[in-house]
Amino acid sequence: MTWSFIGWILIGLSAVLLIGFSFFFKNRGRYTVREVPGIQQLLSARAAALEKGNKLHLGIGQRMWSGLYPGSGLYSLSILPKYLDGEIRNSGAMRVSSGDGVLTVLARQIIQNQYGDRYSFLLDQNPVKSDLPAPTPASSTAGLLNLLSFEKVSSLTLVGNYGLESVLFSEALHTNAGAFFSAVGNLTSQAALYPSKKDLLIGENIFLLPVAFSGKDSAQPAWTTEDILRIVVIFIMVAAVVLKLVGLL
Amino acid sequence: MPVLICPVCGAENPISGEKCLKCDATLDGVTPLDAPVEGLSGDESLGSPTKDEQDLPGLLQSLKDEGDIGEVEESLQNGLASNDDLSDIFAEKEASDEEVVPDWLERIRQRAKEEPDAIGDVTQKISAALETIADDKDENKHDDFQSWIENIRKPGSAHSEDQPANELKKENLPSRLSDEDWLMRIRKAEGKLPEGPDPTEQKGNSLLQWLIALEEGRETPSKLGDETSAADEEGDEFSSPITSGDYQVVNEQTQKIATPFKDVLDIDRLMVDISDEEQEQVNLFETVVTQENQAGQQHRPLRKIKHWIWRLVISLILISGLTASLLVWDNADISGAFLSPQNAAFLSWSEARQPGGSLLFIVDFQPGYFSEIMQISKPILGMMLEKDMEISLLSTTPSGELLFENLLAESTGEELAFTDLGYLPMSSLAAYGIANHVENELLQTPESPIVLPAEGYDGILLLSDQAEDVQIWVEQLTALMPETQVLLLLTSQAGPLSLPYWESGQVDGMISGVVEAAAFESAVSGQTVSPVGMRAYQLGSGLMVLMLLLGLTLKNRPDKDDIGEGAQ
Amino acid sequence: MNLSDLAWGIIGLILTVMVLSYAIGDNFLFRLASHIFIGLTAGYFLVVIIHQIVWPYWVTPLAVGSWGQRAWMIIPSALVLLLIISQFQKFSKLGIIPVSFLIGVTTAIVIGGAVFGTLIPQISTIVERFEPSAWAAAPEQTGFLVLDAVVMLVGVIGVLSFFYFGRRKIEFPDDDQTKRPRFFEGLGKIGQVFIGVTLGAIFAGIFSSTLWALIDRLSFASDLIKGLFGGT
Amino acid sequence: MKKILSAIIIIATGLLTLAGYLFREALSPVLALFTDWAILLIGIAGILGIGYLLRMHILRVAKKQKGNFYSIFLIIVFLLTVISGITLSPQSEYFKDMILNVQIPVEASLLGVVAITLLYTSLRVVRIQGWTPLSIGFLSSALIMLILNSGLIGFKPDSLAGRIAGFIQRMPVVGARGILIGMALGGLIVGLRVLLLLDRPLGED
Repeated sequence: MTWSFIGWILIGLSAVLLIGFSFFFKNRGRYTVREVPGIQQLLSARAAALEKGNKLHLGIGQRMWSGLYPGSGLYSLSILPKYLDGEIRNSGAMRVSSGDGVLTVLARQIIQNQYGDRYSFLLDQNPVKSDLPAPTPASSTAGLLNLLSFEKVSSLTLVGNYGLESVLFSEALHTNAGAFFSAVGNLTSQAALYPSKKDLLIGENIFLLPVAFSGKDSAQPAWTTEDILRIVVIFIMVAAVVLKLVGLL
Repeated sequence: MPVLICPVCGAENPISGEKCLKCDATLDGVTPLDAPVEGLSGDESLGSPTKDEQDLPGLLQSLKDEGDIGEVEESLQNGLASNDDLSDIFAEKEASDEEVVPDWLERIRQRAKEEPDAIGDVTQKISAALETIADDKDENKHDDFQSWIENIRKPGSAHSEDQPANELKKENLPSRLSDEDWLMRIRKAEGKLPEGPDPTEQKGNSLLQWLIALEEGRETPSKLGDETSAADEEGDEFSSPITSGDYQVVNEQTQKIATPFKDVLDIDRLMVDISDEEQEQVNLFETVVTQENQAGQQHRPLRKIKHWIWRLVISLILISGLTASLLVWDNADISGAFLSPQNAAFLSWSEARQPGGSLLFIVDFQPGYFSEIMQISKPILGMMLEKDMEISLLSTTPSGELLFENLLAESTGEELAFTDLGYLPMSSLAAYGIANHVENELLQTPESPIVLPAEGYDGILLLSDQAEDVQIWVEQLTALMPETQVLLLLTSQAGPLSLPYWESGQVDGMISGVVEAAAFESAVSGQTVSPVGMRAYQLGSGLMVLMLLLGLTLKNRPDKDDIGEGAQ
Repeated sequence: MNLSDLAWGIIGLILTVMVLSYAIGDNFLFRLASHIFIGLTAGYFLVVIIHQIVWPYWVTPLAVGSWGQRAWMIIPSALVLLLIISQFQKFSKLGIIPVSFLIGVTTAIVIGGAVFGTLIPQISTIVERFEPSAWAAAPEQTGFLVLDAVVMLVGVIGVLSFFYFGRRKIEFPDDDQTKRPRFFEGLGKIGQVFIGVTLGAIFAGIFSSTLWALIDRLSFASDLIKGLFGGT
Repeated sequence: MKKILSAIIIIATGLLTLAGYLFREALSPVLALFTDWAILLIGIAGILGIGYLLRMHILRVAKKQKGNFYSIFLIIVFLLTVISGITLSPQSEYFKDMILNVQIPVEASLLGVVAITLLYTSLRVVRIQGWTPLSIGFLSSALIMLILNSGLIGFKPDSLAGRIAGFIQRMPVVGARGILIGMALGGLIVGLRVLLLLDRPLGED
C-alpha cells in the first residue's frame, strides 16, 4: 500500500461519510459542535450594527485562492448566502467587497440568486452590492481603507483570504470604535491580528463559522466527517510510527 | 405528538430518544409532553423550510429563520411570535398612522402602486402564506397550545419538575400577547396581565417610543453607537449595550428585550411585550442610556486624540531611529548568521548546476516586497547568470515581468534577455496548467500560449512573498511533476510555513529573509557580507522586542483593548 | 542621476510621504495617493489582461488557428459571452454556467493539492522521522533526533486535537460549551502551545518583511535627499 | 434546467480534473484545455471587476457622494494608464517606469505602515489575550525568532548550542505541520461538498 493509495482512500472515505451523514442528519439527530466565543461576538456585532442602522461590510477575500486554507475562496463564497439573511436583503444594509475580479463576479451572482429566490432584485432600490475596491491585493487594501472611511463602516467582517493588511483594517475600525470580526483563512493575517484582537477565529475554527447563522446547518455532515477524518489521520500516523519502529514499514 | 423536553437545555427530542439531540444530556426519567404546535414549532418546521416556504418573500423567510433553534420554549415563543408577526405584517396592509412601516415595505407598497404587476409575485405569496397560516391556526393551533401550556402548568409535569415555576413564567411563556382570549387567560393566571392601560398605547418618554422613533428614522441611530463607546469606552468593539450585559443590571424582565438580539432583530416584536413594570424599568434604562450617550459623545474625540498621539509617538520613534541608523551606522554585525540546512541545500544545488542549463523563475510577489526579494535573490541570480543559464519567466502578479526585469538589472547591472511565458492570473491554475501542458495534434487543440521546453527545466525557482502561494505551487508541482526540482526564494514572513515542505523533501532548497540571504552570500563569496540597512533592521527588531517585553507588564483586560489607555 | 530618474524619484518620495502619513491616521494625503495608485493599478491590470490573456488565449487562436482549433474555441467563447451577458440583470442567471465550470476545475485542484501535495507528504514525513536506522547513523545526535521525532508527532496530534469540532457532553446548563471531549481537550492544550509558537514565528517574519519595506523607503528617501543636496 | 446544467458542469469538470492526478498522461490534453479556458474566464472576470470599480467611482462622481474628488483623480489616472499602455505598448520604457515608480513606493510604504501598526499593537498581547498556553507560545516564539533572525546571535550548526538553537528554531514547524494537515482535511471536505453538490457556493438552491 503506497501513500498515494492512502490518499485516494481518504478521498473515497470522505465522500462516503459526507453523503452518509447528509442523509443521516437530514432526518434525525445533530452533531453538537463546541461554541466558539468569536462566533458569538460576530453575531452580536452584526446584530448591533444592524440595530444602529449602520452598514455592514463583508470582505470576502483579496484573492480567490488560498493555499494554506485551500477552500477559503470557495468557503467565503459559501458563507455569503448564509450571511445574506432576510433582514439584510430587505434593508440592503450590507456591502460586499473583494480584491479579486473573480470573487466580485461570483459574489454578485450569489447576491442576485438570493434576491431572485425571494423577490426581485429590481424591486429593491437599495440592494446589497458587491464591489471591487481595486484589482490587486495591495491596491485593494488601499481601496478598502478608503471605503471604510468614506462610508463610515462601523462593522467589518473579513472572511476568505486576507494577508497582513488585516491589521490595518482592524485598527481603522478600532480607532472609530467600530466592530471588527475576522474569520480569515490565512495564518499570516491571524498572526498579525493575534496581538490586538481577542476573538479571532484561528486555524480550522473558521470552518465552524456556519454555526453562527443556523443551529441546524448543512455543514453538520462536514463537521462530523472532518472530526472522523482527524481521528483516522491520527490513527494512521500512530500506527505507521509503530510499524516503522518495529521495522515493518 | 408527544416529545421529550431536555431538562438541561430545554430542546425538543423525539419520544424514542435516550439522549438530547442538542446537548447529549440523558433523557432518562423525562416525562413525554405534547408538542406545542405541529408545523410551527420545533426543528423541522422552523429549521428547515420546505420548498414552498423557501419561495416565501424574504421577510417571511426571515421570520421562519428566527425559530431555527430547536428549543421548546424558544420555539413556542418564536412560533407564536412568528404567527403574530405574520398577522401584524398583514394587518399593516390596513395600517394605522401609528404603525411602524419599514423602508423596504414602503418601497414594496410604492412599487405596487406604480406597477400593478410588481405586486403580483410578492403579494400573492404573502396572501398564500397568510391563508395557510390562518388555516393552520383555525384548525388546531389553539387547542395544541392550550393543552401544551396546561401540561406545563400541571403540578408534577415534566417541565414543572425540571424547571422552577418562576423560570417558566419568565422564559417559557410567549413573549408577546395577542388579543386571543386563551392567551390572555394564561397571562392572567401567570400574573403577567398588565393592569394598567395597554403599554403599547402609552405615550410618554419611554424606550418603546424611542425604539419606534429609531425605526422611523426620527431618532438618530448613532445614539446606540455613541452609547456603546460610552458604556464601553475604549473597550471591546463588539460590546454593545444590548449584548455586553448592561441590560442585565436593570432587571431580568428586561433581559427578554436583550436576548432576542442573538437571533433576530425584530423591533416590532420587542415593542409589544412591555408591561407597566417593564415600562418603568425601560424608562430607567433610557435615562442610563442617555447619560452614557452624553458621556460617549464627550469621550469619542478624546479616544481619537489618544490614538493619534500614540501612533504619532511610535511612528516618530521608529522612523527617526531607522533613519538615524541608516545615516550614521553603515555596517552591521551579522556574525550570528549561519547557513541553515535548507540554505546549505540551496548552495549545493546552485554549485551543481552545469553551464547552459535552463531555469524557470516564477514571480509571485507583490511590488511592495521588491526590495526584500531583491536582496534575497541577488546572490543566486548572480551565480546562475555566471553559468550562462537560460532563463524563462512566468508571473502570477500583473507586474511580474517588470519586477523581474528590474531584479536582473539591479542584480547584474545590465539588462539580460529571458523568455517571458506571460502572466497567469491564478497560482493554482498556473501550477496545474504548466504540469499538464502538452500539445496534442490528434485533437487539434489550440496551441497553448505557455511554451515549455520538452526536456523540462533544471529547476523551478519560486520568488514569493506568501506562504500560501508557496503551498499552491509546491502542492501542484510535487503532485503532478514529482521529478522537478523546486527551490524557494522567500520573504521572511513566508518562511515558517514553508519549512515543512523543505523537511518533507518536496522542496530542494530554500532561502527566506535577508539574514539567510546574507549568510548564503557570505558562504558563496567567502567573506562576511552585511546588507545595506542591516543595522536599521536590527534596531527595528530590538524595538519590537522591547514592545513585546513592555507588554508583559500590562494586566489582562480583554474588554479594554485600547493601547493609549493601557499604556498609561 | 538623469532628469527622468530624478523626476520619478521625486514622485516616489512624495508618494512615500503621502502613504506613510496614514501611520498616524486617515488623511487627505493618503486618500489622494491611494486613489492615484488604484487608478494606475487598475489601468495597468486591464492592459496586462488584454495583452497577456485575452489576446493569446482568445483572439489569436480564433484569428490564426486551424479550423479544428477554432472549433475548440467555441466552448470558451460561449462561456465568456455567457459571463459577460450575465452582468445584465435580465440574464443574470446565465452566469451560473461559466462560473460552474470555474468552480468545478478549481475545486478539484483544491482536493488534489490538499491530499497529494500536503496531507500525504506531511504525514509520511512525520513517520519517516521514526526510522531507527537514521537514528543509528548519527549516534552523537540520536537524542536530538528521537526528541525531535516525538515532539513532532505529539505536537501535530495536539494541533489536530485543538481544532476538534465536537463538544463535550454538558451535564449542567452552566457547563462550558466551548470544551472538546476530555481526550481532545487535553491534547489540545499541548497543541495550543505549538500553534502559539507557529503564530509567533510568523508574526516575527511579518514584522521583518514589513520592516525591510520601511527601511527601503527610508533609505530611498535619504539617498534622494542626499543626492539632491549634493551629498554622496 | 440551468441548475441541472450547472450541476453537470461542476461534476464533469471537477471529476475530470481530479482524475488528472491519477491519469495525467492520458488526460493532459483535455486538462490543458480546461486550464486555458479557466485562465481566459478569470481574465474576463478581472475585466468585469474593473468595470465594477469604475462604475462605483463614476457613480460617486455623478451623485457627488463623499470622496468624489478622489474618484476624479482615480478615473483620470486610470484613463491615462490605459491610453499610455495601448499607445506606447506595455514594453515601452516610459510605461514601465510609470508603473513601477508608483507601485513600489506606494506598496512598500503601505507595508511600512503595517510595520508601525504592528509595533504598537504588539504591546497588547497579554492585555488582550491574557496568559494562556497559546499566548505564552506566541510571545516566547516571537521574541526568540526576532532575536535569532537579527543576525546578532548565532551558533555554529554542528556545535551543541547550535543543535539546541536549531531544535528551538524548528518548533514552529510542528504547529505549521499540524495546521497544514488540518487545513488539508478542511480543504478536502469543502471541495468534496461542492463536487458532490452537497453545498452550492453560488447559493442557487
